[in-house]
Amino acid sequence: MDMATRSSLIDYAALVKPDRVHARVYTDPDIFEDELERIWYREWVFVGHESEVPNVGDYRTGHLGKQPILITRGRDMQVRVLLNRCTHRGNTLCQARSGNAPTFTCSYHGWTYSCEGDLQGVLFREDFPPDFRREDHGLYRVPRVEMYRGFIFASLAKTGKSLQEHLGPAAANIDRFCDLSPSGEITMNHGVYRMRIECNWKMWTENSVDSYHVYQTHGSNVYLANMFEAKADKPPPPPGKGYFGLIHARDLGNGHSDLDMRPQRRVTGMTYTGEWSGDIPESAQRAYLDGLEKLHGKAKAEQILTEGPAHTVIFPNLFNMLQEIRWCVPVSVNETYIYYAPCLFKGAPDEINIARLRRDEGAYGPAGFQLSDDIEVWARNYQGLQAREVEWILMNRGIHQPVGRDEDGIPYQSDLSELTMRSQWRHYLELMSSP
Amino acid sequence: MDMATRSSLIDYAALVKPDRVHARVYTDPDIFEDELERIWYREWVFVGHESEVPNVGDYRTGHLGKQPILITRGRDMQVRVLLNRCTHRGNTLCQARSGNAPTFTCSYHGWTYSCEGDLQGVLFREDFPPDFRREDHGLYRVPRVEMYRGFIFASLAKTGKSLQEHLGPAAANIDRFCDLSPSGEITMNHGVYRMRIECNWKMWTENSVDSYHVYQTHGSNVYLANMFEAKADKPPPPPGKGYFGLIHARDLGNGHSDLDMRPQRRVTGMTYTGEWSGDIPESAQRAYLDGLEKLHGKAKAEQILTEGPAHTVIFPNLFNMLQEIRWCVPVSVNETYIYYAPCLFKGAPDEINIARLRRDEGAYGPAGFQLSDDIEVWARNYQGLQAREVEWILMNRGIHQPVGRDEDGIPYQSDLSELTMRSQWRHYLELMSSP
Amino acid sequence: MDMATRSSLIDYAALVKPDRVHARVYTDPDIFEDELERIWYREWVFVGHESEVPNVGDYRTGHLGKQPILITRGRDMQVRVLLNRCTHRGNTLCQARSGNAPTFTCSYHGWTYSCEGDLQGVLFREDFPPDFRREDHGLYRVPRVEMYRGFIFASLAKTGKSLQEHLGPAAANIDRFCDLSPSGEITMNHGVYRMRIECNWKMWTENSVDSYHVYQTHGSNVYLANMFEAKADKPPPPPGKGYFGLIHARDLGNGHSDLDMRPQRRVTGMTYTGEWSGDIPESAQRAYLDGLEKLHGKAKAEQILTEGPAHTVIFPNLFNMLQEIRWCVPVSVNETYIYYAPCLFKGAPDEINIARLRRDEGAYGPAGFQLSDDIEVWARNYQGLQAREVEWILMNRGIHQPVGRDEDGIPYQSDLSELTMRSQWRHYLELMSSP
Amino acid sequence: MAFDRYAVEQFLYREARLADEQRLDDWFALWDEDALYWVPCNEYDIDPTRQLSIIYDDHARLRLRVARITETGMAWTQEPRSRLRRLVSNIEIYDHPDGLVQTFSNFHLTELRVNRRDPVEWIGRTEHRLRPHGGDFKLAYKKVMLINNDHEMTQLSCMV
Amino acid sequence: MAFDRYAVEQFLYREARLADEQRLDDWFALWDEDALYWVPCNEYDIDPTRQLSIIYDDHARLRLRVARITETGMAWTQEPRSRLRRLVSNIEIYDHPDGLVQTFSNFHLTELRVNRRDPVEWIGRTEHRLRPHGGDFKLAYKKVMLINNDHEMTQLSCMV
Amino acid sequence: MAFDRYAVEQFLYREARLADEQRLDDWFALWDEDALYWVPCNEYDIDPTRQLSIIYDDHARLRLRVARITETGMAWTQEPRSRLRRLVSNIEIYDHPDGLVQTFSNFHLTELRVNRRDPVEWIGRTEHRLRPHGGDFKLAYKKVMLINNDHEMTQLSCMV
Ligand code: FES
Ligand code: FES
Ligand code: FES
Ligand SMILES: [Fe+3]
Ligand SMILES: [Fe+3]
Ligand SMILES: [Fe+3]
Repeated sequence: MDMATRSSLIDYAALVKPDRVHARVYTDPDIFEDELERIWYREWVFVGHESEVPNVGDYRTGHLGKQPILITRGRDMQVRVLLNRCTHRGNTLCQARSGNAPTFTCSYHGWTYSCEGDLQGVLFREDFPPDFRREDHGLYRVPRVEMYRGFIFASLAKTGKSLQEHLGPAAANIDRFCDLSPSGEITMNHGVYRMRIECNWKMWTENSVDSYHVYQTHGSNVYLANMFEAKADKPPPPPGKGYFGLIHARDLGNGHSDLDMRPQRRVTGMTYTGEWSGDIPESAQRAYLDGLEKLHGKAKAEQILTEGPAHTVIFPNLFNMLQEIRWCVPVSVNETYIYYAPCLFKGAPDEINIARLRRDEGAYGPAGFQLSDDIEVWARNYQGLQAREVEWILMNRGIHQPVGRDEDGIPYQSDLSELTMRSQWRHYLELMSSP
Repeated sequence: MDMATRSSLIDYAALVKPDRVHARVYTDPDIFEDELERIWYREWVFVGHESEVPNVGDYRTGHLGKQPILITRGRDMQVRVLLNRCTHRGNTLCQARSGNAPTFTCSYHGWTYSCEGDLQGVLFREDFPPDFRREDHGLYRVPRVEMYRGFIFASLAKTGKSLQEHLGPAAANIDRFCDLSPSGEITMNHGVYRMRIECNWKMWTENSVDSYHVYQTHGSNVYLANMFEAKADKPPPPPGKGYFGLIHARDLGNGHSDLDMRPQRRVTGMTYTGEWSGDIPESAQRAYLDGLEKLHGKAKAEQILTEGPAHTVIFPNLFNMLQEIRWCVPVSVNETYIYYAPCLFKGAPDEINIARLRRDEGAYGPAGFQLSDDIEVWARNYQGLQAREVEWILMNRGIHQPVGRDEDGIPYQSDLSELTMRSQWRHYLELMSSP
Repeated sequence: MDMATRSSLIDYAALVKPDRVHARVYTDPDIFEDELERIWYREWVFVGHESEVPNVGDYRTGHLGKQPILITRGRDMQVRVLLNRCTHRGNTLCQARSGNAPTFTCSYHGWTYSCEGDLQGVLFREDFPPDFRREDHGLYRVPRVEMYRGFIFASLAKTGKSLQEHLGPAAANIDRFCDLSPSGEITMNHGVYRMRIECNWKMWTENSVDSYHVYQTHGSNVYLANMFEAKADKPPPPPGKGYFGLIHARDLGNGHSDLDMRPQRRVTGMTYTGEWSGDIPESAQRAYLDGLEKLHGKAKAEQILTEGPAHTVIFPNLFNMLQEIRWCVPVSVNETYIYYAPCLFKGAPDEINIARLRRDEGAYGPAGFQLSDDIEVWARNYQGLQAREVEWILMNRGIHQPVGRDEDGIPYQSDLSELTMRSQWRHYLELMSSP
Repeated sequence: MAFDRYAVEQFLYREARLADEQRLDDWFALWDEDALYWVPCNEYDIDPTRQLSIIYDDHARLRLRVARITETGMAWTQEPRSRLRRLVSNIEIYDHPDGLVQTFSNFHLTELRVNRRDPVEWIGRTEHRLRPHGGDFKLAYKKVMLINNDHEMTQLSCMV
Repeated sequence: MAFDRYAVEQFLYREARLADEQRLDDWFALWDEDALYWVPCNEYDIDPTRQLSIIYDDHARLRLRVARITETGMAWTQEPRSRLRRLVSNIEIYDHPDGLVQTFSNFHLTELRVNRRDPVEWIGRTEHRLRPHGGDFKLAYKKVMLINNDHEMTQLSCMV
Repeated sequence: MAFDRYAVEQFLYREARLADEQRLDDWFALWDEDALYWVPCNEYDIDPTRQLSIIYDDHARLRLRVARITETGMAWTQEPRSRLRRLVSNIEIYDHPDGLVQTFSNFHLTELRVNRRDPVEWIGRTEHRLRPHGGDFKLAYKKVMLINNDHEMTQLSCMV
């Protein structure tokens, strides 16, 4: 049965309701195939950061949906996303995770491509028909590739919304992440956590803006923190949600959303430097602040520090928060690869960048005090859906509450509403139901 | 394609004939799915024994078909079968095999349920819509749960035959198993063999009442036994089937059947105590018999001992024999989990219960002298069906012979007829063909 | 959905074009199922060599497509191919790879079959209906089994072309392989490489007559050879293809093809003895040549030596070259088992046969200097097809060049044309499109 | 310490080798008359008078276990025999009452069957108790704590 | 050589056993105050000031790692605890500056979770640095080079 | 016994390490001129003049095997190189004629490829024959009995 037929059999509106979704959207292999077609092989998808390929000939392999790709930096300094598939008989061209290579030679029959994807060498070219033109057999270039502050997005659709249109107000969240660097630039080439999680990819996307899970999934951290605060005779946070209640859950459109912590930070007076000040020598802090002020001016620098980095999901697969860029790759209906990469500040003192690494290791990655439990909880999320007698997954927290508009005109509810996930599902339904 | 459509495409009557079945009923994944719907998620299925959850708050996890369940003992002492799936976003609630817990808290967002399945605690309840009622979001209770002498059966169908109707004359077989205990009660909380077998679940169900396989599959035991009897100068059993020929293969209705060894035992004079008398001190034997006579009276006690335990399959997944309760859980079309648990006599002398354990270990379990070979033979049974040029599996032994009625009015043939399996398939065809 | 329906949905002509094939023919599980039906369970398939079962009662197990088979030598010295499946309830009968057994007894209920496949013993035969005839329940005999010079072919179709018709001119290639033996006979019972490759079976079949891949896939060997020749001050071969350009790629009909090296050998003066002369003592060479001349006469012997063994694929699964018989068994759409067996010359001096073994080990097998890289390249071939945005696999080398007829009237192009693969695909399309 | 570490290790390796190579009569000859070969079920430490074991063989039953394979030709799980190979490591040795030597070690046993695509892996910790015997040892007690003794497993017909 | 080979081996086995049996407080007590417990990410040898590690624990963070499991009851990855068993082998021992003993060894650790069908295998090479301490050792440094540190992996919540 | 047990073990560990870390030139240097590196096919014990081996390398062919990987850059099975780690255990040592030391040991080698999701495991038993050589040893003979040498296997391009 071909894709069109298969897809037309699924009534997505019956599965995705405003306040709940049907378990089948996470577990049905036909829906997974349909998503590849309608989301992963059509929409803007995050694939990497340009700091991974800083120099001519640098490359990094990966996947766009399930298709193997090659991200390269050409001699024209342009970043391209190519399919990692020889156009002769289909072999993957490049096996390494990353490297530098002026050309790629296929191990089957030796066809050679430039790092721009042009077919350069065909062994015994003379044996091919005269109308065989090398120009027709370059590596498949993903037709649309755009960058925003080094974040590389790719779309397999030949036409469509520009990246800027697609990102909309979410672009500002990327700004907040990068603006914290004294050079305005971050680098994402300091290692990456590669992880496999035993659940559908949408469980990852949802969870990434689910503040409700922090109390329980990450209860061990809360417990340890309280233990230490108790010992330190610090005043405990307000009861209940603590300061979390001040956070805004925002709908940024196109399936994007964030947990906007700025209202909380304004109240608690937390600033970005304050978050690590204990560990960093005075001089490094000073150098960092100087850099920031030089770049942005004093007022703007202070705003940046107060606001801190965003915590935002850009649909379908980018999650940017604290010091990390995170993205997911769908493997099958019940498995997802996730990649979490710490970013360092170009031009910042080493001590600050080291602190970013150490913080990353503490919480995230396969052995992190937070992410390890997320990984387990995702698996339980998928396992539970085998209990198919119960059909629905609830997504109704805060649905009865009014949706406000913040100072940027963005719809929000107070944190701990499931508005963020609902905004993902609304967009999902649109994409999956479009003709 | 939904279940109804898929199922309506399968003509079961063309696959299940009176004297043979088509290999496809064991190997077709669509049929497996259909069986989940029509058998496992509708009929009475054995899930456990109440001695596994003797006290308030005791629980045991497991599966009903492929759905994760939680068997609990509530504060009202009632045994419930709940789906092990949080009603919020679907996570499995409880991970351990068994334990005692007054409440279950979901590791994702912390919803808490009582051991009766009621939703007790919702973190930040105030964020949910006012019409959100905890009463609507308790754990899914399997609608029908009934026990017979502690054997717990569950049915996901809201209405249907009572358990008593379902069991019919098979209930008497359970009686025979329990009546051998001097307290009339057995306990199934002394460990369990958990095994995975590489075949379709129906191959297990068939084999469990297939006396024909004993000679060859368990030939090593026959060989060793003969070897010892030869050394001991014991008279060998009658040639051919030995005493096996006296056994009755009975059709108990609703897919249930047994191998009724009472006719054989009456002839050989074997009694239950005789089976282990060598190992047990006189005093323990005496204490056991006293208990039995006290409970049942002398005549009934003697009858119980002479008749011994039944060897019976209660469709689709319970097999009760000697000292064991056994059951299966379907995993996929070519894999089945089986659980074999020895039961001890509540109130019997330790020596007798120890002998039950030691006997169990000798024959059953993954390293048992009998079951290990069954496990291998099951795998060969499934492997052979790849030879699809041969389409049929024979089930015609004794089909030409008259079917008698025994003193209880139950249809039977002499042992070594495949009547037992034919009765399973007749019932199967009914269930799978019903609208 | 049954096979007929499924198959009628696939328009093979749209997938297999004269100059290219669609990636789907390698990756679609439905097509794989269809191929089992239309090729593997209908056409002539290579299953073994009679030297594997030289004596009465010898057997060897294997697979015909996915169906388990038993190749036996009966008391009438006839070689049979039987399904390795008990006709009672379907168990595989024989587990060992090979052996000698006058009878086979099923481990489930003890039915016993002769090595000709006749049902000899049924335990408690008297329990079966009177119209049960042992003659009706012998092992399923693959209806058509024919041998050519000891090569055993089997077809599950009851009628069809004879093996001789099927082989056509490819038979002469088998002759060339066997005629090199001084007795005219080869033996294939000296061990076998069993390997699993991570690709569709057709990628193996194609590759086997793909001379284009030698330069790159086996570049390490070329490199080492050149290195040694450079050190030995030998003149390098002509630039470009070297002597390869002289080879003929021939279309032998019915999907068979070869790389005919005779034109090349005539030019280079290479002869079969020359290929190993360094390693073999003079006396053994002499004895070998004497034997050959005695059998064939001097002129014919010289011709045989000059022409050497063929390098030929007999569709769908036999590949005969140098000292090896190779065949494949399809496991699933993305996995194939391949078997490479060195053949020795019956009646040749030990030194020559040892040299054949040592040469085999150097190049082929899991650790061979050539095959190990093929195994890797096959996996890359399959992996690359995940890049489904590019739909076609090219098969157009030399398609524009005229097709000649050689002295045997066989269509050919100069080597390094993909004529060989195109002839496979043309035949494939015929088989898959036939009603 | 009262034991010769090298001799103890070599005994454990020999026991492993005999079991791996299915020289079961030789393997059985290592055992003393008061043998207990114990593989607990579900947990590592159980009361075998109230809880089920996977194997709880005295010398007589162990003899049967071996004879079933070596003599009957009908122990289908071992027809044809599995190929076996185990690593024994992390050997810790202690003096034990009555002159016995007690060892703990970890093992990783791979079992490959001719009619199975993939091997089965048996992993766990073993307690051995050895009785010095004419310059060598006799095996008095072996308790095998399988890591998966509470998981759904396949049949266990090799000597673990 | 300045070290007692047997004592070193037994220390490594003891460390393995305490980790396997989830006696985490005892395991933590093996460590010295200047502890570095390091599991590099992506490659075996990286500069931890510029590259990410999977674990880069000093004594304080290691204490938290242990306490999270032993004290909070909310480290879901270890609720219920994994069953663990590891083989430590190929032990090579060297003298190290400052009186430390340096060892390299290979390990194969099997982790089995109650709610998972199949085990996870952790395989790699370990560098230990031991500080002689009152007839025994303290663990000053442990670097674990996981073979799959650049592959997509599941969570790592046991002490590897 | 005429051998130094510790030295023999360390040699085996060193050989394992050089192979694991793909230091193939160093690994090759361990071999003596009369080398035989033998991996039988189908069975553990075969007559190599009548039966096929997986590897049957003399010193010259072994040099080629190594050079193919280290010098050509076109041994695709090792481009990029596999990550390897093996456990060598159950070492039994014997005197052998002509002053050689014969050892038997079991191994478990894990191979991880960058372009494969799952590792491959090579498991078996090895016979080494070592020739004492200036305080160290030379490797004269290595026979590797793979447990799966009669099973459908993938390519074997690492030094097993
Ligand atoms: S497949 Fe790449 S060159 Fe042929
Ligand atoms: S899924 Fe259980 S509380 Fe949210
Ligand atoms: S299945 Fe073979 S005898 Fe019954
Ligand atoms: Fe989280
Ligand atoms: Fe049985
Ligand atoms: Fe090749």
